[in-house]
Amino acid sequence: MNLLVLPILVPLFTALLVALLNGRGMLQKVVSLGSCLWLTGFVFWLLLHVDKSGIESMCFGGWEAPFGIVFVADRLACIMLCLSMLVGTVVLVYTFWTVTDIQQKYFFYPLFQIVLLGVNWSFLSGDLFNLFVAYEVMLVGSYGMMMVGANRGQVLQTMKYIAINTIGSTLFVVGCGLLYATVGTLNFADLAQKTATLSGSRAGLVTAISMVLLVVFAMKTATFPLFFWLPDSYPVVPAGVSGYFAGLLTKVGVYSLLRVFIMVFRQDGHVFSINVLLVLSGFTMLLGVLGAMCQWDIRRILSWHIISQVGYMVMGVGLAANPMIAEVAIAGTIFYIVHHIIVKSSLFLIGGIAERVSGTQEIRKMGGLLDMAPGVALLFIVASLSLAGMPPFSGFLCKLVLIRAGLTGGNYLIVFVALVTGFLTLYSMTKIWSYAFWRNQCHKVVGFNYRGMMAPTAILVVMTILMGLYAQPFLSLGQRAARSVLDPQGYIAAVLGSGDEEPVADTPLEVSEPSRDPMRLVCGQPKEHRR
Amino acid sequence: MSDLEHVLPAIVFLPFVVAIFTLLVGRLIGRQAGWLMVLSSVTAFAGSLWLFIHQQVHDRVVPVFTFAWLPDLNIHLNLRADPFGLFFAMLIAGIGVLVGIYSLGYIPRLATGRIGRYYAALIGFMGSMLGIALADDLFLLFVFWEVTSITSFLLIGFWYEQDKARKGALTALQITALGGLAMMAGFVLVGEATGTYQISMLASQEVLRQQLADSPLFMPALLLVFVGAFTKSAQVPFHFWLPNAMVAPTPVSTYLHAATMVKAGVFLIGRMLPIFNQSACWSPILITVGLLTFFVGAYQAFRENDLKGMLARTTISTLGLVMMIYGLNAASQDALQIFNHAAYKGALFLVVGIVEHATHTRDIRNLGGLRKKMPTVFVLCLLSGLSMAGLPPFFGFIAKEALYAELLHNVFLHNRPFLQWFVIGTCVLANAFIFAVSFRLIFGVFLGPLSDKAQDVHPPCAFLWIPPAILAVVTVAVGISSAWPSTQNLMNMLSSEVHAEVHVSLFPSVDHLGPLILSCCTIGIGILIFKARGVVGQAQRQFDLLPAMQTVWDGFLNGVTWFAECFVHHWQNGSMRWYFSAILLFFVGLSILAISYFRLSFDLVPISLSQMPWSGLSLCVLLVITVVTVVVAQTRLGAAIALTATGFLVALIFVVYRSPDILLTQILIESVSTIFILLILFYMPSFKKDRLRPAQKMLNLGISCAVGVTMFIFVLFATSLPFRETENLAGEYLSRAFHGAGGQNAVNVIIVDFRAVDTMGEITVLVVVGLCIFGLLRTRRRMQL
Amino acid sequence: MNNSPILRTVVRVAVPITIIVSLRIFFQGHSQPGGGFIAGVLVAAAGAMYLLGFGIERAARWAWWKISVIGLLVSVFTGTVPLLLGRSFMDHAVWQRHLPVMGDIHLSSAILFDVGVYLIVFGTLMTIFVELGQEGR
Amino acid sequence: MELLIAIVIGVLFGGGTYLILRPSLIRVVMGLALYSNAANLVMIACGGYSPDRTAPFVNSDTNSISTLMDPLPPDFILTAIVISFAVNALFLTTCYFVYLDHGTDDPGQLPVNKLKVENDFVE
Repeated sequence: MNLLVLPILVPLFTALLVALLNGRGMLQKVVSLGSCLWLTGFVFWLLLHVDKSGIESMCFGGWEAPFGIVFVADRLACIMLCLSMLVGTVVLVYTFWTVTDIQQKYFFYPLFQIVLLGVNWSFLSGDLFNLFVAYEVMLVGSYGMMMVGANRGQVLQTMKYIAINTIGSTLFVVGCGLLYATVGTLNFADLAQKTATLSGSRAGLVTAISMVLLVVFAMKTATFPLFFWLPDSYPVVPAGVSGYFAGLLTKVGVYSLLRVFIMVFRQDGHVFSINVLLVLSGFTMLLGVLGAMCQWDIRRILSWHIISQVGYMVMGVGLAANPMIAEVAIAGTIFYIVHHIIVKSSLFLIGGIAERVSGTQEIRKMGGLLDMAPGVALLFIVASLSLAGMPPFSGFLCKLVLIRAGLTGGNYLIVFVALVTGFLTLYSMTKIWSYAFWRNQCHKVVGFNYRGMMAPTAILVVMTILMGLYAQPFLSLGQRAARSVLDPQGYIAAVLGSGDEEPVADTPLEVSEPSRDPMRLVCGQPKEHRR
Repeated sequence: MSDLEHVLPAIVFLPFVVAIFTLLVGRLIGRQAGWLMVLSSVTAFAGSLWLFIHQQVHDRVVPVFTFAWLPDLNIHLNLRADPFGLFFAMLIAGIGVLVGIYSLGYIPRLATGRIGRYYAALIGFMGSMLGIALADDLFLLFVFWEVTSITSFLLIGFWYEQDKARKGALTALQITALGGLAMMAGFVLVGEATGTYQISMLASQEVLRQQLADSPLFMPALLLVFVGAFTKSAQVPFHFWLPNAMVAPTPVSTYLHAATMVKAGVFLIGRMLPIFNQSACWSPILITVGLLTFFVGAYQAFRENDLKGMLARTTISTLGLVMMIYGLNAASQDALQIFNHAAYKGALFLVVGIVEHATHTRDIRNLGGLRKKMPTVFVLCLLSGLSMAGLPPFFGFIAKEALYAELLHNVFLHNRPFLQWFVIGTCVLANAFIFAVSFRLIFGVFLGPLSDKAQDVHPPCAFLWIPPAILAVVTVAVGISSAWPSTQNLMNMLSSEVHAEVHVSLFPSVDHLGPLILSCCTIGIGILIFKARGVVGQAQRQFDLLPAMQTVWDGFLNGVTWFAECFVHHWQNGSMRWYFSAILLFFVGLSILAISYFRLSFDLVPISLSQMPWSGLSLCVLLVITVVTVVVAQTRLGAAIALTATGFLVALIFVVYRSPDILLTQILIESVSTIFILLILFYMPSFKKDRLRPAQKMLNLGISCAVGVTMFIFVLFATSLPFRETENLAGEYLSRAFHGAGGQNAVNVIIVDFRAVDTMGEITVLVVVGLCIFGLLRTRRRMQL
Repeated sequence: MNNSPILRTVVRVAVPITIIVSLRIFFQGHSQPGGGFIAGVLVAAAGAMYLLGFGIERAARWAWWKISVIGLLVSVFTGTVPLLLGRSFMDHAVWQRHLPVMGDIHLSSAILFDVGVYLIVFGTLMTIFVELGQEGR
Repeated sequence: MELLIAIVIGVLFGGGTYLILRPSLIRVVMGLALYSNAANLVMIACGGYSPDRTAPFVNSDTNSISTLMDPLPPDFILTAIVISFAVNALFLTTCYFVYLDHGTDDPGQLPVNKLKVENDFVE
């Protein structure tokens, strides 16, 4: 389907157009918003379409894969696209109230579109080297975004961010090269096909090479011990946009882990890398939340929480080593990604409002926000409880799925770590609440009208409530997405074609027979069936 | 009968709707939001009562509401109205009515928005408690369970300007959430072992129970669920949050911390009894914890000077008692005990609230002689206090008799005479302490000389005294009515045990003198303790029974925070050198791990030196020399030139590989880069001597070697013949370059045609970098102006 | 240095030559080493020479980044046209014609794409040169 | 040639690493430049070497494509070169401003965590 190019084409055109419209703020806003809304509509349609009628792929220039570059939209990619555009639109509206003149003059809106472009591209790309390019586009957009406004802190942290990411990019190129040498292709579908036939020491080498990519993706994902860039850099991103960064950028890494380490690498011994991820996830969760515990800057706290939350997602990926629970674990991860993007973005947006209202980023200097801005307080408590995994919000369900998968698979240690992390997350979030929202008002009121910023934020918060109370469609969507990630046959058929024009193997998975439903195998059947 | 089950979700979810409504309109109606609370609780009470009566009149069918909420997770919205659940629901809704009325008089005139929030949380809390009472799915129960934690957190922190209130709220949330997490894991394990989360099914089906009992997950599940119940019900050693939570407004304390929420843990154990009680450690754990809590609570209550603290600790004590009853498998009297406690403790809390409202103090040492100022309240306090003391004919007496009777005839204890007498002795002593506490309360507050604080006190308004009056009347009425067997039947009906046979009577028969004797002992010892309160108080200050768990908990949290600070300080230290080293070392470590794990050794790689072209060799040697020059160069210019030379040499290596396109590009790019570097060097300071210590330099060198060697190994393996994949895409590209795309230079055709999207990304990067640099420099220049 | 007449003369001669060379390299890209990128770098080098010779002030008034943005627009637009015609993005058309004087010519719409690249490289490098060059004062 | 190129790549990576670990931003820039060169060499090495191959130029009478170099790695390298050049230019600029702001080009002397995060709005 040729339209698959739209998620990158529209932001790119918009970015260029908006750049040329420099100096005409109103028009820039209108154009950006129009394109975002339109594209959001499109990707949601795409999700429904793909969910119904199977994986869509598109070959660039009409050159068929693996020879040409291919964009593939399976369920997972579509879910991620929808989230990207949803959060992107929300954040865009939010930034209408926060962007300063100088930021606007020096390419705030174009850069924002470039980030969208890079993120969307990463989700659609069906080729490893193309993914590298997408990463670079995303990164360079984020460098620019981070520096917009150009104050001292921003430039310093951007410098470190660039340096670290340059190492990552170098490793990515190296990984691509080595993989091309050993497998002879970089197309995901082709790789998945070819790695599956590998064995012996060649398979071992491919797994070792995949470690290079693992480092790259883990760096993007901000897992232990590669998360250095995150807590330093996110606090300097302009308010609002940090919401998009917090939600999407690390998730691009998780997505790539899922795509590459679950779907693509299928050689003998690929479980090694998944197990490595499981170990890393434990440290990530725990250390991330510990980092959050001793911070006093609201954005820093939230940034550290990203790390610990990413740990959960990586844990889901890591649990997939056990084929019995793989599908549940991946479904849980996908659901977790959805939840986390929405919640973390909304928290950053709320944090931005809180900063504006109180005129400070430090929670010790805030106080009494509950009285000053009760609406913000309501949004915050919902989002933070959701983040901490309290029912009835979405955070609870996705933690539950992962914990259940872990217990079924017998990974008790990681489940223990996950539970402890959940507790400490709650501790840290209630700390914010207690300091910033409760207490006496301890600062002068900055007369600031935040109502315009509330509406977009509220959309996200409502989403998390909805996903908690009415989770079934999301869960089953996640499950279907997980199934097509775990079994790449549909993907391969959609990309490489199965010879003739018969419909791809990935038939819509409607309600299957309950006893066959693996989600239910976890819990829902007597034991005999499971063994 | 058909629509009966639809009453259930209405009971549970209507309060939530009302809560949201209250939140929305709270700003407008302020104090009047209390009526919404009254209204919703009356509705819930009426609904529950109707269900109960209907159930009793019509063939005792239990209405069940089922809705497939999360079929994928096997979690269903199952509500089930068995008598025990209905009893609990009626208790919640009934006390809710009273608390709603009481709040109307109690909550001071604050900002209307804040009062709206208060009522919203209170109503939401009630809804979730009703959910706990009626849920028939472990995870549905868990959802409501956590919602009570959240709402109680918000309610305890009502006076959030005060440090103590925030601390109390946080501690309460932390402890209950910790228990909640444990409980969640426990529930998951139960589901793992049995395949269902439906409580009634687990309780009733022998097969499932057997499956659970045989599972290795049985013990952990049991323990985890226990932790959840213990934290919620403030059992030792998790009891400390409850006294701290007394900073809440008194209606909240009454509702949450006396009548309903803390009973959720007990209720849960009651629900779990049929599921878990085959376990060998069911009784020992519950009896130990329950008895310990029972005694410690009573003992510490007597020491307390804060009125609400006293009541909170006696509450802990009673909760321990109920736990113990469950441990003794004597569930038949749970409804009796719970109801009894809710009635008198609710009334006492409300009375204390009135006293505090009027005198602005809760310290018993500052109070006294209030009976003259507020006689009605005195009467109410007397009635409830005597019930707590366990004097006839009050409800408390009945409950205590029932307890003693159970202790004397319990099967579990009967075979262990020593344990039996130990338990009975401890219970008598604990009850005696409670007796003394209630006397201390009555005497300290209402009798004796009028204190200074109480000089200008006037009687409470009707909103304040009517609710405790109703509870006091209930206490008396049930006590007296137990002379008739219908009360006994009612209590048996409400109990969690299906065929409960608890014997309740105001007038002990000749056959059952044992309990009466024990009661007399209790009262005797109680009077002694009360008389000797000076001495006892002195002694209690000497012997603290337990280390202050609050200190332990705070110490734990502080320790974790301290560790976190150390970690962040050393780990996220902002030093690029450390960041780079860690990243690279991680990369090296992981790669080496993988390489050694898969036993890739150099034996697998054929190394032939024969095919080496001389041009290549000389280029490589030169390249190594220039790299070393860049590294060791002491001047900026030297380094820059060496770097450029490196770039050019790399370009020449591309020639060896027959790739002229990149040769040109590389040379041009290298030149432009050099220009940039020189441009910037012009502004930057010259190289200084490294401040690094020799050890650090060695470390750097080590890391560099490790990285270099790792890359060397990777490249060597990947390019060597046994590992190389020769069936790659090259042929395809070459054959199509001319005929398909009409170009002779295959590389260029790939760039602009086959893989044009890569190029598109690349040029996008270039454009964006231009924009970034332009923006950065212009912004800076503008800031300087 | 800016006002050195010798430099100006050299620049006056060198710049046109460089531009011509760059155009040559640009057009041979499809069959021999070359292409939009390299040509763009060369023409930017010409621009840099011009800056050296005639000073930066006049150049600084220009918004050079707009050239690169327009270049990217051109490139992307080249890819979009087939999309609008119902074919896939970046589907390049090739015309093979035999012209009387120039002989066999392969004209691919990819050339237009390369024009974009050319403009981008030129625009971006000029932006950087001009902006960084202004920094010193 | 594989062995040789592997050694060179190792040296480039080692040298780059040593440079980025030294306390000077300019050296970090140079180290990263070495890195990108090294990565490009990895790529070209992975295209495979054989002395009797020629550059990948094809025309209508090219009949044996097996004697041509693999054109894909050069394509990757071109993309990678341009990207790393662009990013390095940006990095260089930020380094320059970091030096302007803080008066030092030693990363070890830059403000660490204690740095107050400056916000993008002014009261």
